[in-house]
Amino acid sequence: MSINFKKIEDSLKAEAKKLLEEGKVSIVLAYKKGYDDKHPMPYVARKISDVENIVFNEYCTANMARYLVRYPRGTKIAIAVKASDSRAVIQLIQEDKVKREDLIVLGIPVYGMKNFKTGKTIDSKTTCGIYNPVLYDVLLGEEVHGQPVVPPYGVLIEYEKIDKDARWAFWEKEFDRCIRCYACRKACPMCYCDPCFIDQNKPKWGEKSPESHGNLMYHLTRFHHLAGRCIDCGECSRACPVDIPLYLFHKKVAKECEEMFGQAAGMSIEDKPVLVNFRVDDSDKILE
Amino acid sequence: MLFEPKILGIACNWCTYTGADLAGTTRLQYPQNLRVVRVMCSSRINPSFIFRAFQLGADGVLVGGCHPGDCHYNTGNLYARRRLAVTKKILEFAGIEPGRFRVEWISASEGNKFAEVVTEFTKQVKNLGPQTKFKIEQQPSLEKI
Amino acid sequence: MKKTAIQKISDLAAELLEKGTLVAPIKEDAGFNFREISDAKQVDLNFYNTLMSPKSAFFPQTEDFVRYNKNKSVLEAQCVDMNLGPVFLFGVRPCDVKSFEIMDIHFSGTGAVDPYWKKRREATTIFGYAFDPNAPADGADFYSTLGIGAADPEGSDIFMIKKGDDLLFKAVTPKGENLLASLSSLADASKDEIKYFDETVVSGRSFKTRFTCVDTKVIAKKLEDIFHKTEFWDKVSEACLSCGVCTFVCPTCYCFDICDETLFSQGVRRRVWDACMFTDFTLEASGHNPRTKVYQRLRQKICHKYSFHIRKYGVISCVGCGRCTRNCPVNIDIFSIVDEALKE
Amino acid sequence: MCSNNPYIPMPVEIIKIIDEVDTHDIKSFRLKFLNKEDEAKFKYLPGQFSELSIYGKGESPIGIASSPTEPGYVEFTVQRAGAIQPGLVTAALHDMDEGAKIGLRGPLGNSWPIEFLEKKNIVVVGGGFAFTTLRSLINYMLYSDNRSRFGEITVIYGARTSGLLLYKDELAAWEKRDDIKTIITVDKGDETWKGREGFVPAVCKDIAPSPKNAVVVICGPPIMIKFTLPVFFELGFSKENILTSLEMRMKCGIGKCGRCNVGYKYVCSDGPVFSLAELDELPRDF
Repeated sequence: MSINFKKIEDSLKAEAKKLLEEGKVSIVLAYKKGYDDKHPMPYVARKISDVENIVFNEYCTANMARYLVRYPRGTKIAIAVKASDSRAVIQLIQEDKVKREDLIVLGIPVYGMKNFKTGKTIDSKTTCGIYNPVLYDVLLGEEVHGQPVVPPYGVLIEYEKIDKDARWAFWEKEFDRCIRCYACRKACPMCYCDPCFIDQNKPKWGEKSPESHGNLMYHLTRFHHLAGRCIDCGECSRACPVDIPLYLFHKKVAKECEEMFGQAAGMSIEDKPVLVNFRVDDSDKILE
Repeated sequence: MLFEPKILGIACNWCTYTGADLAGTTRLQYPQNLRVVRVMCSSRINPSFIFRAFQLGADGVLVGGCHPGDCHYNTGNLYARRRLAVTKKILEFAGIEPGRFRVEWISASEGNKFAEVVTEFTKQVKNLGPQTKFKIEQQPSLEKI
Repeated sequence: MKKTAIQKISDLAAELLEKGTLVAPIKEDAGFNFREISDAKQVDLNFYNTLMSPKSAFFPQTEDFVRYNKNKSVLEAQCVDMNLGPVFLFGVRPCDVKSFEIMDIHFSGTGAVDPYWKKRREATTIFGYAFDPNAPADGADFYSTLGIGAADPEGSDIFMIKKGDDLLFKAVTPKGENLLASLSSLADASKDEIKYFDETVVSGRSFKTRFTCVDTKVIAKKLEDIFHKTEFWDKVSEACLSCGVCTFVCPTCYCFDICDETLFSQGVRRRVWDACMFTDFTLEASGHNPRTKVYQRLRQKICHKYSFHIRKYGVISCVGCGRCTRNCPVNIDIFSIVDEALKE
Repeated sequence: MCSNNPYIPMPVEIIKIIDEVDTHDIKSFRLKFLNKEDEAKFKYLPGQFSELSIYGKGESPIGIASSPTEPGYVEFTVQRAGAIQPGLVTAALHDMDEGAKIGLRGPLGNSWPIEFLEKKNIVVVGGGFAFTTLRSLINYMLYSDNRSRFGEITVIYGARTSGLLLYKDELAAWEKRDDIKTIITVDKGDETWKGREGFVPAVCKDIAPSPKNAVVVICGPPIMIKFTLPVFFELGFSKENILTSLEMRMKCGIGKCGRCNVGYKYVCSDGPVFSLAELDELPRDF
């Protein structure tokens, strides 16, 4: 079975049009054509005439949940989400950044998306590998059945196996490349702090220059801040101009959180993020 | 020369810090490698403190808090437990030896335990040797350039 | 005019390495980048264009000014010397070469002179390298729109054009001529090759990338006129994440921050690239920030490059290399916005 | 690299610290150059600014409060900043004692256009803490050799309370002189306050300086400027004859770092002094 992107695009347009016509939402977050067909851009449709510009193809990888926090509270928003994007929406609802009742979630079950920079197919090595949106009001297209090609945490195995010194050498090399453009945090739907801890000057957590120690501080702390909140959409690594495999670390932290606290991020709007929650019977073993 | 590790201790004001006091007043012997920072609660510990400590040259970090259930603020250490567990996993995946970071629950009356933990932890860190991975190389001092 | 086989490029690199520092494109995990070469074999010319722009050869991301000891008197602070020998910047595309001229006007042409830029510029010999006019453009760049040819030798000291398996070298400036004469690993070029070189330079001018040519003065005026049209800027910036990728990869973005970085007592005052897209770029200590919104920052970026810069220095601050477009996480195309603005 | 490098500060010593206001968050620092050559090079005019530099903290652009007619030192009046983003430099400066050594880069920016002001009547309007470069200008004009070059001088200076007035001794001295008209007002005076009460716009309306051959030099909080400008327009002042000084985040101070870019101007090198007519040409982005 393959995904019929044209059909999804059509139903997305129809749904957006209907919602705007009925006045149920004031904006629709979707995609539009960029400078060519292979490079679509996030798009905000505000008028019925805008709907024509909406596109959906295999390069529409951007996580639109990133834009939710930009609009004033109470704005009625319809948002087109893929599987991991819907988890971001759930996580934002959990953190009270958006209200469930303000959102109309247009779920898109999809697989085989392609990275517009490299043209490679995105699989569960770099993302969560779920096919169907977890939360939706309207499902555009048909549910996809089947298991991910690679288990979502499968890619970690080889890195967990290697010796810790080799792992450090690996990360040192990767972080050294960082140019501190902050595309990772800006592309991340869960990174909405203003100011970000790294921009504070008192206390100054890390240096601004892209040297290894400042980079290490920035990335490690960012991984920590996203512990139990990262929904594994892989946007950070795709946004990175120097290809740092940030998804690896995020996956590792997500996996540990899931194992320790028995809850994955962004799966249910009733959950609380694991690090702002506790159980009295949490085992001390997690500290070992 | 024998390697003497630098160990940062972050101790909660109500239990571990008082426990350390007790260890002192009862004249228990424990290694001098520990430098203690007092915080009001173990949940006040920002994980960045720990990353920063390793960057600034700590060979080990020991965090002390009240026993779960005994927190002066009722639930502080229960949050801290989860948070520090994540910190530990992050350090481990980045390549820091897990033995360099430890969380212990030590109450105000457990001066003995405090001395024991510090002795044992120091020994452990000593065996691991100097921590060089996170440590920032110093800017050359003015005299050298 | 000289030539060498592309396979033998490492011989030339070895010779240049003996004469000084060689900065050339090498293949890295994320793409090609200009780096200081230690091994002549690293040089790799099989690139369309590099990921980061070559501006870092003259304007590195961090530049140390002063070393100090926090606990000692200011009198003991020491300036950091550059100790520059001859530098060879190898394989710069024509549009990037153009960017150096634009940056020259800013850093050493008007007002106070930036000594770091100037010294580095003087120490460097630039080897320009033509785009292949027979190969298609990559789709993101638009240098021809701004009047830059695919094989414009101006601005380089020595210009290189690929002909089949050979690389042709022509000196453009006296500095380049002296260097070219002293290079023993190069052979003399034939008449045919000289002809091919000149023809390629000419045909490069008619090579077309995206967009049609527009007078820069028209763009400048138009952007100034619509500066206060908030709806327009709101519309074009709604996808913008306000990260710093576009400015960091840009060959003509020069904004920087001056930071003091202290560890224990030793510290260094240095300048670090900064980006007008960051929220704290204009945040004053009083708490006032004139550009809190994404649209204000994107507007500043675009208007600065395509309008203010022209009014202040007479040249557009863009060379159409397409790096910002290629690397944008959300595929914002800067010139499409300008194009849209012209239609407003 | 050290010589003629615009990024390297000159060493100076703090020779005097004056606590200016009763909230103790504004102090004047009198600085003396440690190298004679630096002092000779440091030729400035009222309205220019400098970067005060403390290694380990950073740099801060501050307007020069002393006048070039006061030889031997340069003075800066600095407010401890940091309601939102902690002001590292100003805080460190406030914690310093006399005798401490810091760095100074400058003079930077343009100045009040002295030649343009010559032979004209000058109305100086200041509010609160933004009086520093105005004080420099007034002292420059009042200097015995210079006084004859300028026409009538009117100073209107307001602050929230009498305790927040800067340079109290000098204000008193000006009030006694007959070649300068000094009007000092506070928003709300306490029991000891015997002077004028009221906001600056109202006072300006009251005084109603004649626009004939006159120039207004105005500096103050945005809200004051917003309400004072209409008063002067009504009196018949043209935009070319109203001058003000802009504030913007700066780093390099020499027009290189791009931070203070507004329109085609850099506030640091093309400013900070602009006439309203010039400001009208710039986009409202500051």
